Amino acid sequence: MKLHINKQVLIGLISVLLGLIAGAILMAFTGNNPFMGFTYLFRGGLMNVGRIGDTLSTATTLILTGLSVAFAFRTGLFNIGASGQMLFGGLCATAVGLSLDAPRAVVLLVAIAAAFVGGGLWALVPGLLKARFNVHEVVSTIMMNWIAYWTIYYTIPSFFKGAYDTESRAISKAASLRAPWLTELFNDSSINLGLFLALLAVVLIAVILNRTVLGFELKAAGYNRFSAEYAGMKVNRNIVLSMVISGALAGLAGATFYIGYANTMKIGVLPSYGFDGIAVALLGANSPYGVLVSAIFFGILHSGKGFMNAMTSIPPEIGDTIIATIIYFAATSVLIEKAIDSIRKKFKKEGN
Amino acid sequence: NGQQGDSGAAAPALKVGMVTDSGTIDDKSFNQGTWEGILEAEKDFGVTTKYLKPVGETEADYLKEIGNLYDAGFTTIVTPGFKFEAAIFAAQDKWPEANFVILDGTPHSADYSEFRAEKNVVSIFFSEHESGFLAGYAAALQIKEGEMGFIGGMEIPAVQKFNWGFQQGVAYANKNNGTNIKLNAENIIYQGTFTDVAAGQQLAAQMYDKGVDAIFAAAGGVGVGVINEAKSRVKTGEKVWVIGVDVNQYPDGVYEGNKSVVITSAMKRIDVAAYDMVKAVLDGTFPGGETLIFDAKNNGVGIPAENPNLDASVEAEVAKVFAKLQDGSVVVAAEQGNLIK
Amino acid sequence: MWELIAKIFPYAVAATIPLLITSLGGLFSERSGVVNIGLEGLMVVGSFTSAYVISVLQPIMPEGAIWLGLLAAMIIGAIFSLLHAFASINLNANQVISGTAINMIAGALTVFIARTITGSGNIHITSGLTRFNVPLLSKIPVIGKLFFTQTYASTWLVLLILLGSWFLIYKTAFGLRLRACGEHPHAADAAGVNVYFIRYIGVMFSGAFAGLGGAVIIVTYSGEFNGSVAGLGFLALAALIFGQWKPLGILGATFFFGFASTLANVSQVIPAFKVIPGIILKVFPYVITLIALILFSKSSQAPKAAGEPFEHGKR
Amino acid sequence: MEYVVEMNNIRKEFPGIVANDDISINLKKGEIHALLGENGAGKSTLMSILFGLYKPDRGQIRINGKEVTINNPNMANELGIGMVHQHFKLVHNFTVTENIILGLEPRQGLTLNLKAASKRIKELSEKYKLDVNPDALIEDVSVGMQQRVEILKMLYRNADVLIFDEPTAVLTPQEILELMKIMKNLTEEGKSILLITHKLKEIKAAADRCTVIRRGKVIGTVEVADTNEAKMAEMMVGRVVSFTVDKKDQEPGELVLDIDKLSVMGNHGVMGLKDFSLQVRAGEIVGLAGVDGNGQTELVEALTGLKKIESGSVKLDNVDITSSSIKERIESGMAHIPEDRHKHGLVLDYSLEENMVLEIYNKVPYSKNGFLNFDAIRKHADKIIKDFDVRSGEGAVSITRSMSGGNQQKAIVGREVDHNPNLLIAVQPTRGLDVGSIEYIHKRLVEQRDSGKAVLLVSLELDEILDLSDRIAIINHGELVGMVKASETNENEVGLMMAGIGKGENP
Ligand SMILES: Nc1ncnc2c1ncn2[C@@H]1O[C@H](COP(=O)(O)OP(=O)(O)OP(=O)(O)O)[C@@H](O)[C@H]1O
Ligand SMILES: Nc1ncnc2c1ncn2[C@@H]1O[C@H](COP(=O)(O)OP(=O)(O)OP(=O)(O)O)[C@@H](O)[C@H]1O
Ligand SMILES: [Mg+2]
Ligand SMILES: [Mg+2]
Repeated sequence: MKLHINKQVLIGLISVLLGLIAGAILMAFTGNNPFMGFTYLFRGGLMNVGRIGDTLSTATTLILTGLSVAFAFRTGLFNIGASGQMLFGGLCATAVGLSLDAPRAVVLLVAIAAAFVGGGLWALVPGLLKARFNVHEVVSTIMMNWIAYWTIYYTIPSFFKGAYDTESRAISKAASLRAPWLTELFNDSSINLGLFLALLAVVLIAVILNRTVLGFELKAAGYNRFSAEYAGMKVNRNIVLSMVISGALAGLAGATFYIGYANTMKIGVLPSYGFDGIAVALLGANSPYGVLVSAIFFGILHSGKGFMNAMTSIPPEIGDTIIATIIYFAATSVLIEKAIDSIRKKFKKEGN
Repeated sequence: NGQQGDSGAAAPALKVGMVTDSGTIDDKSFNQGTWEGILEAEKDFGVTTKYLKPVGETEADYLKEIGNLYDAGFTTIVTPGFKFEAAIFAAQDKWPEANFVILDGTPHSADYSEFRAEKNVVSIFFSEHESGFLAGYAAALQIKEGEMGFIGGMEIPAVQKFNWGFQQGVAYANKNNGTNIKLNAENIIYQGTFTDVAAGQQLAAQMYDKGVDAIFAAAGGVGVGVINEAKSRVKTGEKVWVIGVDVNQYPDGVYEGNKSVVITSAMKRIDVAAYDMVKAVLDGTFPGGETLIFDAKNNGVGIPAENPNLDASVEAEVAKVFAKLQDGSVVVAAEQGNLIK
Repeated sequence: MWELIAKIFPYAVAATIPLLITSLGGLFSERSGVVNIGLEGLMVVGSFTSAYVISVLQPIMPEGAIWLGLLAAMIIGAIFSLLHAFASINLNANQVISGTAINMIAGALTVFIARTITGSGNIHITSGLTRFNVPLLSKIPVIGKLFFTQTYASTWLVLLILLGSWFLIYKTAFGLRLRACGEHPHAADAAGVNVYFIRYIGVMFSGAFAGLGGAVIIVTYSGEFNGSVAGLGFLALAALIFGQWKPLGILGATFFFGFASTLANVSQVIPAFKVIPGIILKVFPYVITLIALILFSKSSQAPKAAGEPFEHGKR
Repeated sequence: MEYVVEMNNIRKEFPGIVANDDISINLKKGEIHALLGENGAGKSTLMSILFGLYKPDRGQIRINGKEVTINNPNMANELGIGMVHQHFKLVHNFTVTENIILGLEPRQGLTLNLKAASKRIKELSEKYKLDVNPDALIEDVSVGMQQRVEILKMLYRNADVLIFDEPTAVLTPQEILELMKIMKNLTEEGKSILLITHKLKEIKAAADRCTVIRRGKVIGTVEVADTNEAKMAEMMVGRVVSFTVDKKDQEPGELVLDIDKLSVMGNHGVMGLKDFSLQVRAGEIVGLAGVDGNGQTELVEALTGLKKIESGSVKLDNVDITSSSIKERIESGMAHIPEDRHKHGLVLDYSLEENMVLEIYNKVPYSKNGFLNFDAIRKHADKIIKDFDVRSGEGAVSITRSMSGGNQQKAIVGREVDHNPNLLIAVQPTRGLDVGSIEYIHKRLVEQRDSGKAVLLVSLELDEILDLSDRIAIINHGELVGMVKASETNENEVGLMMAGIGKGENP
């Protein structure tokens, strides 16, 4: 029998394994039983429907930010600004949710559209700077993150002030992505309609990247802008478009977070989901379906670590350490790749 | 070590959990105070303790950690801060077997359409204005002549009440004790975060440069910057002070030997509140459904018992006024009125 | 106006220094050809190390503790940066991703350790550096008031390092090799320069300096490790580009950030500034950076080979 | 007789290929020894081994009779071996002095002693008549000068054995003559030279002996004086090579490309192309000869739309395309074999089939309603692969990065020719390819011409221009300095014009 596993998948799995081993070492180092630790970590994420629901709702936002980063990656851009785009997208969705008085379906659709557009607009700036002036998007998206942070900081109390200066009014049930039937199905968890939005985005992005003329152009511009230009493609437009789509996905993530997972927008917080999205994308090998799987995995870690912490005396930072280690191993995958190759070779030799 | 709570006691001990607010456990404020109270209870009653830090500040984040505690057998759960109001509102129905204590807040639905505290929830409020009043009064008496400032963190009710009480305390000293302490409107500010240490330092520096002698910092991490700036100045011979908040911040202000820049602190006895509630659960007297007020009357607020930077005479004066607060002959307003900001 | 500037100047300088030294570290790394987006994490490592060392030593040796803390931060920062060096120099990893991993590991690991040691994520030091007026120099009109009053010893240390770095980069054989590795590693390789070695040195400089940057925060204005340096590492990276990869350029760029942020912070207590909406003051440095990047885009002095893996013998 | 360098039984394997297979070669003191071989024969590998860049799997190296192991370029330097690489290894924003001393810096206390270095370089430059300004920035000096800097680098390190890897590929005929003179000077001073080149004429002119390598094996070493170019070529390829391209006489037809007074900005803010006019007719190949960097790139980029035109006009088939987009130009019948196949020609991370539709992916049948049609794309690629004999590991789905340069080039030529363009602009179409591939591509270009299409050939290889073109335009400093009929000129005349010594009228 011949076992044929995609190399990328194998590298991902090995990275995860190494990350978990690093976590185990740290647990043992602090005098805890790693086996118990992991048991509680995974039980915390999956033990019952309520927890599965929470895992999925965390994953929802991660899928979208991961998709945002992965899409940018595939088109040759490094979007480190998903956090800012998510904030601004979330602000747009919240604004709609708080001010539009219309049937639920309309409010939700408009809010989602607003988040999509908002995130896209926020990414438009780095996109234009990159295309027109060759300003590296890593720096410009970092700047845009802080600009978003302060924009939200001053906009919320000025226009959407809730009980306190530090947060917006709460989104009403009608304008929330949470659906009663879904909430009930998952035993009162934070799962929301955003999940379907995220799944839809995964499929759409996969189709765009792999099957369409648009994807062909965007990837070409990303891989080699000079040959794309040579072939008559509008490279600058494509760079801007890639960045905008990436930002729009992060904007959607904002909608799922601020009017789905949460119901108010708090100021003074730069959501970490944007940075986690980098990890998700990387572990998912920048493929939309890979992102889906790795986001769910991260979702489990994120929602399980609290339970682990409650059951044992293992600090929850272990979860972040595991994720960081996984990313480091994924980044240095050459090492793993070499190991795989040499092992495969050995097997081949022995097989013959 | 507070985390190692799982003691192997024979009888299934009460498990007391806490979910922290956005800051860390030793934030010199809410989290630290609450946790100290719980630890005190651990020492005295052998309860099992644990705190969890949520990943974010949303209702869902809080509920998740409360659920984690509950699923791990922690049936008494303390949550510090008004930010938990909506989460506790949901939690009281979701986990009716658990006892919840919310400090500085009262359970209500996210959109404020419904306020309801079930039999398993106790809300505790503090009279921060009284605390601020006492600290302001004490500092004014000690300094006698000069200027003071206030740096708040975010503009939330507890911080505002500290501010208003503080201003009244200073005014009271000026009026009744002949002190001459000025409060300039431009030196009464809310920095806007509880975390920006650098801004705290820089703001304090400006105020001290403008002649402010003492700053009341009710601002978490921003206050850390304020204290740092004061330390820097005192070490070079300047005479400046900080008034601490929430807990006795004297140790934080120590710059040399046991000399501190913290003249006194406007305390609220969060630790006592937490301790009392654990005790009440053990005694079977948990006042579920009630709202408790911790104020001067029940020694729930005040300045520290020992204030090395205050003269004995000053402490005596403060004690007198404290008694007046207790008997109601002096009343501190909890609203802005015509106070600054 | 003058009064105001003179007043906030020392604090603007204090806010500049951690950025400056970190950015300078980034300069060494990028000049050697390795992009280091992990500066933020390295600063966190530095601030953790110094806070821990100082908090342990201060009761025993009140004077020396701070300096040992700074030294320790540099050493541990340099050691930690080896993770990035190994990934990007030996394994040809994507340097941006490796740097991101550094940031994540630093954030999680330091808090993890801090919590294991102290029971909480914070480490507090009793006393930081004392400010002083430089004798004689502080009496010089104008300049004395701006530059020589209320200074920290660490400020002078960092400025000395800046000067030394300038000398090292432009006047010594090492500097020549360093710059060659960032521009055209194969040329350096063919000339017998050990590119891997130089790049390791470059990255370790960035680790040591970013570590020092994090530590300076602790001993000057913060006094407490809390698991984050609030994005200063990223800002240092921006300053590096804004300053066009030149020591004096980044001095200017970081001072701009330091001054702008201080101004924004203290504007609350300065009546003259109350008329300007807070949001404008807050986003000012970031917007200016974007504009500066546009202006510099035509004449970018970026090291040509920065970010590109080098393989011996390959072209 | 004692040899300065002896390499005995050298073997070097790369994954999947034996680059050097039991090669032995030796170098006498004071001689110029040429290495000749097809692309990939293993010449550079052998020299890289001598220079310490690669470790041989087997074999022995002796320097002045003593067996040595050379682990890195530093050791090679210490043994007196220096190397000039084909792609210069110079840091563009360093001065000449800085580049030369890099790795071997003279110091004065802690600091670099640039003054002493600069003085020494000046002396060396004068001694060997290299005429180099030690304080100039590399980015400001000509290619020929850069090469002399490379030579100085070796001399500065007291190298006695100098390796030149294809030194003439980037030089004008006159610069080549200069170089030959310099090499002779060097040997007279007692230096020994190993010279890699594809150009038989140069070997004939300069070398004392020549070793021919084929597929990693030595075929033989000959005294150059006792042989001729045809014999050496035969040794190299293993069969008789025809040096001429078969080309029927043919009258050019309609005017296809009409360039009128074109001016284009160069990279350094000065005009790279000035008032340039040129016509290309159907059924003819016009060759553009010139030294690298004299405006060819600007011309091609302006014609193809990659660069903005400052003034003047371009007409294709009588339609003004001066301000048309790249796409419009492609659609109106222009095809372009780019100079740099990696930068412009291919998306290296795309598969071969994707690259074959790079310009037509949005046309039916390759896509419909925005969705790609993979079947049609596959069919298209398979046809080009078959027609142009493109070889790759996995056929149409091979990632182009994994393909050899020759096959990458054939694929590009196939793609462009397949568009059936009225005008084909071929820039350096055979750069770095071996004789076999060159022959093939030349044949296809001539086929285009024979079928009545216009071809503009831009090349730095004078031989290629002379062989293929009907007419030759010579460009210097962005200006047209001459236009000659290929049948009525010779290398010398064109070479002189390339150096800027013009020849009056435009025929
Ligand atoms: N670093 C390397 N790794 C793998 N294969 C290599 C490497 N360098 C060279 N090769 C292969 O070894 C063979 C010999 O290459 P080499 O560069 O020595 O040829 P050459 O004679 O110099 O060719 P050219 O005329 O193109 O310069 C070629 O097939 C080449 O693809
Ligand atoms: N590591 C490698 N793996 C695979 N092929 C390689 C590798 N290095 C070089 N090659 C290929 O080997 C061929 C010759 O390589 P080489 O590096 O010797 O170039 P070259 O043309 O001889 O240049 P130069 O004359 O400057 O040495 C090229 O086609 C190149 O793409
Ligand atoms: Mg070669
Ligand atoms: Mg070659």
